[in-house]
Amino acid sequence: MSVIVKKVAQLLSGLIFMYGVYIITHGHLTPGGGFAGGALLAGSMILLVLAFGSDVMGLKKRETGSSIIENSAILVFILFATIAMLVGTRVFFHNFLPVGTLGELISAGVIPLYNIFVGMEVGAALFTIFLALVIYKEEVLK
Amino acid sequence: MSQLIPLFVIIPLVAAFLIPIIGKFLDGFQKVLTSIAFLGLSVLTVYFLCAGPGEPLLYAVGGWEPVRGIPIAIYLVADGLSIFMLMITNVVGFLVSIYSISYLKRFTAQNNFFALLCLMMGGMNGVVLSGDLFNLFVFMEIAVIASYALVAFGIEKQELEASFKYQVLGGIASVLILFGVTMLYWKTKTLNIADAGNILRSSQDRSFVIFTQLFLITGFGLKAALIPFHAWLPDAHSSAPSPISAMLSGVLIKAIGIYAIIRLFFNMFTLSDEMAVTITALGAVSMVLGSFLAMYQWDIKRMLAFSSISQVGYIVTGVGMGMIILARNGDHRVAALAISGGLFHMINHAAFKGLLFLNAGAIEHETHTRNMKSLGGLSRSMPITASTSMGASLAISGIPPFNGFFSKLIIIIAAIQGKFYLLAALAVLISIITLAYFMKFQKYTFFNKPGARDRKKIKEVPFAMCFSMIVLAVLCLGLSLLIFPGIREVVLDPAVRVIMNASEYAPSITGL
Amino acid sequence: MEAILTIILIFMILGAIYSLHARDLLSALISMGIVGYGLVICFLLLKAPDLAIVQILVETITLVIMVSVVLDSTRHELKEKASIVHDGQSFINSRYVGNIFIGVLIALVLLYTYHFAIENLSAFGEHLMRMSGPYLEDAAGTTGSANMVTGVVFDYRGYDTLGEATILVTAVVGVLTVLRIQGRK
Amino acid sequence: MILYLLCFLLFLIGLYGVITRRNVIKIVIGLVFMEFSVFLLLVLVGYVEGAEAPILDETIISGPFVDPLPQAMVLTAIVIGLASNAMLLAIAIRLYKKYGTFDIRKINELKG
Repeated sequence: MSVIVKKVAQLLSGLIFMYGVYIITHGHLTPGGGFAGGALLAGSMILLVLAFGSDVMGLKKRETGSSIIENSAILVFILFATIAMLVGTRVFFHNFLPVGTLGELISAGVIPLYNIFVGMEVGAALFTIFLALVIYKEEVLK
Repeated sequence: MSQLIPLFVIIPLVAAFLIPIIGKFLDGFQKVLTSIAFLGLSVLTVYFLCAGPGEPLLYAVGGWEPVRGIPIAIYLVADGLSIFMLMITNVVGFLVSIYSISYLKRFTAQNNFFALLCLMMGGMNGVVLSGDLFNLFVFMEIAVIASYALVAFGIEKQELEASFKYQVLGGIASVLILFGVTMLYWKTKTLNIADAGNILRSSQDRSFVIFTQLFLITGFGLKAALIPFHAWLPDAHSSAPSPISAMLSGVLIKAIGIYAIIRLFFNMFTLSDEMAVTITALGAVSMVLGSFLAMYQWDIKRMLAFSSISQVGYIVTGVGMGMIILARNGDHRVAALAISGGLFHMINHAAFKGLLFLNAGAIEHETHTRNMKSLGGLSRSMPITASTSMGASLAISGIPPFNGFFSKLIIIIAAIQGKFYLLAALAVLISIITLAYFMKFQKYTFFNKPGARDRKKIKEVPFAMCFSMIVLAVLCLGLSLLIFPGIREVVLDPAVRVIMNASEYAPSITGL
Repeated sequence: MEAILTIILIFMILGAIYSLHARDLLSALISMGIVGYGLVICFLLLKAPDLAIVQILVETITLVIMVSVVLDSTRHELKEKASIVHDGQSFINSRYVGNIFIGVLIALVLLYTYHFAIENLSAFGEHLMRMSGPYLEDAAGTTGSANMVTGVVFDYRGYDTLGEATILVTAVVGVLTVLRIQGRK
Repeated sequence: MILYLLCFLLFLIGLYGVITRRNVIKIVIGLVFMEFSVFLLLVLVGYVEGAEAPILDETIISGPFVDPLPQAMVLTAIVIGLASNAMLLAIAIRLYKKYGTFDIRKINELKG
C-alpha cells in the first residue's frame, strides 16, 4: 500500500479504536454495546493489517495471543455470571451489584462489566477469524 | 437441588474455555480436564436421576419472577425427559472422551479437539435443559457449529466435503428453525415454551399452526436426518473421527433433532392428527429405506451411518404412534407404551450405536481401512473389539437378552395394540434385515479368512479405548434391566409422563 | 413508512437476485453488500439503532473476508483463462427458462400459503407485547440500563448472550482447527 | 402485509440460491440472504407504529417503545450467522486448496 494509505490508516485506526472503547463503556446508556464496540475494535485492527500487511506486524506466525485474550475474556464473563450464584440471591446471571442512578456511567450493576468483557471477547474473536481466513489462508493455499 | 441445574452448562463451557489457555503450556491437561469434567457431569446426572423429586425442577436465570403470571426470564427446566436426555448425552460423552485419549494420538491440534468436544457437550446439555424457544436455538447452534468443525477435523478431502454438505444442510435447517421461532413469537408474543403452549391451545388458527409446524419439522428433521432429509448424515458420520461419529450418531441427532421434535410437538403445539401421521410416516420411511441402503454398503462406517437412519426411524415411529393415539383420543395406556418403547430405543441406540462406531474406530486405528472386503479374521488378533462388537450387533438386531430386543418388542407390541399392523410388520421385517447386514459385517470383518494385510502387526487397541468399549457393551446388556418396573419407574416413566401430559408441563411453569 | 420500507426491500430483492445470477463472484459479493446495507437502513427506519451498528460492522467485515477469499481464487484463474469466473449457466438455454418458470410457480404457491398463515397475526406496527412488556416498564428500578436493548441482552436474557459469545469462541476454535497446516502426525 | 410477503420472498430467493447454485461462494451468499430475511422479519414483528427506539435519555423518558426483545434476538442471531459463515468459508478455503475450484460439481468424492 502507498504511504498515503498507510498514514491515513494509522490515524484512523486509533480513532476507530477509541470510538470502540467509547461504545463499549457507554453500552448501557447509548446505542451499541459489547458487540458493536467489539466489532469496532476488531475493525480498527483489521484496517491496520490491511494497510501495512501482515509481514510488518509479525502476524504470520500463529501464536498471536488474540485467541488467549478471547478465551480469558469469556472466562471472566462466565465467572461473573457464576459469582452471582454464590452471593446475594444466589441465582445464575443475577445482577448482584447495586443498580445506581439511571443515566450515569457507573450504573446498571454488572451490565457495564459484562459489556467490557464481551467487547474484548468479540473484538479478539473477530480479529482471530479475520487473521485465520485472510492471513493464515495464504499459508494453507501454498 | 434446582440450584445445581446451571452446572450442566457451566462445567463443560468453563472446561472448553480453559483448555486453549492452559493446554498450550501443559501437555495432557486437555485430556484430563475433559474426562474429569464429563465424569462430573455423569455423576451429577445420576444424582438428579436418583434424588429427583419427580415433578419438573425450574430455574429462572437471572432470578426474574413472573410478572402478572407471564414468565419473563429464561427458564431452565429439568423434568423427566430432560434428565433422561442428560443421561444419554453425559454418559456417552464421558466414555467417548476416555476413548479419544488414545484414538487421537495420530492427530495434531488435540487442544482444539477437546475444546470443541466440551463445547458440543455444553450445547447439547443447554438444549435439553432449555425451556425457552430462542435459547434452545442458540445452544443448538453451539452444538452444531462445534460438530461442523469436528467432522472436518482430519482436514482430508472427504472430511472437508462431508463437513461442507453438513454445514449447508445444517445452515438451512437452522434458518428454518429460526423462522419457525419468529413465527411463534409473532403469534404468541412470548418465547417460553410452556406459555406459548397455553396461548396456542386457546387459539384456533389452523393455517398458521400448520405452516409453522412444517417449518419446524423440516428444520429439526434435517438435524435428525430423517429420510428425505438425510443427505448429509452418511457422509458426515463416516468421515468424522470415530469418537465423533459415536457422538453424532449416538447423541447429537437425538438431543437436537428428536428431543426438540418431541418437546415442541407434544408439549407446545396442540396434538393434531395430520402432523402425527406425518411424523410417523417420516419415521417409518426412514426405518425402511435406511436399512435397505445400509445393506449395500461395504464401508463399515457408512453401513453404520445408514443403520443409524433406520434405527432413528424406529424411535420416531414409536413416538409418532403414541402421538397418533393421543391425537385421536385413543387408549392412553397404549400411547404410553408406544412412547416408552421409542424412548427406550433411544437410550439403547445411544449405547449400541456408540459402541459400534467405537469398534469401527478401533478397527480403523489398527488396520487403516474401513472396507469390509479387505478385512477378515480379526477375532483372533482383536478379541475385545470382536466380542464387544458381536454384542452390539446382536443388540441392534434385536436378539434377546440384549437391550435392543426389548425396546423393539415394546414398539411392536404397542403397534399391534394400537392396530398399526403394517407398522408392526415393517418393524419385524426391518429387524430381520438389520440382523442380516450386521451378520455380514461380523462375518467379513472378524471371521472370514484374513485379508491380504500383514496380520502380525495387528494387535488389540490400547487400554483407554478398550475401557470405553467394554463399559458400553456392559451397558448394552444392563439396559435390558429397564423393563423391570422398579428401574423403569425411575428412568423411563417420568420422561413418558412429561410427554403424555402437555397440560401438566405448562402449569408448573406458568402457574407458579 | 411502509412505502419507504417496501421500496428498500424491493431493491434488496433485486440485489439478491442479481447477486445469485452474477457471472463473476466479485459482482455477486458487491450486490450482496447492497442487500446487507439495505438491511442496515431498514433497521434504522425500524428504530433499531443497536442492530444497525452491529449489522453495518459485521457486514463490512464479512465482505472484506469474502472478497479476500474470492480474490485469491480468481487471481490465478485470471492468469490461465484471462476471463472472470463463470457460474456455468447462460440465460438463453431453454431448459433454464423452464426451471425459472417452475421456480416462480413454487414461490407464488408458497407466498400464497404464507399469506394465509399470517392473515390473523398482528399487522405491521400493531404489535402488543406480552413477554417484553415488563422489560420496558421500569428500567431505572430493574436493570438500571438506559439502553433497554442492552438491558435485555445482558440482564433478562444474559444466558442467551453467554451462548452467543460461546458460539463465537466455537467458531474461532473451529476455523483455527480447519485451517491448521497439517492434520495428522 | 406486503412487507411480510416481500420478506418471505427474500427468504425464498436465498433458499433458491442455496439449492440451485453450483458455486460454493454463491451457496454461502444464499444462506446469508435467508438469515437476513429472518432478521428483518423479527424486527418488523417487533415494530410499533409511532414508537421510539427503546433507549432512554433526557428527551425520551417514557414510551411507547418498540419491542426490545426481537432486537436482542436479532443481535444474537447476527453473531451466530457470522460464526457459521466463518466456518463455511474456512471449509471453502480448504476445499479450494484440495480441488482447485469452487464448483461443487467437481467436489464429489462422496456419494451422499
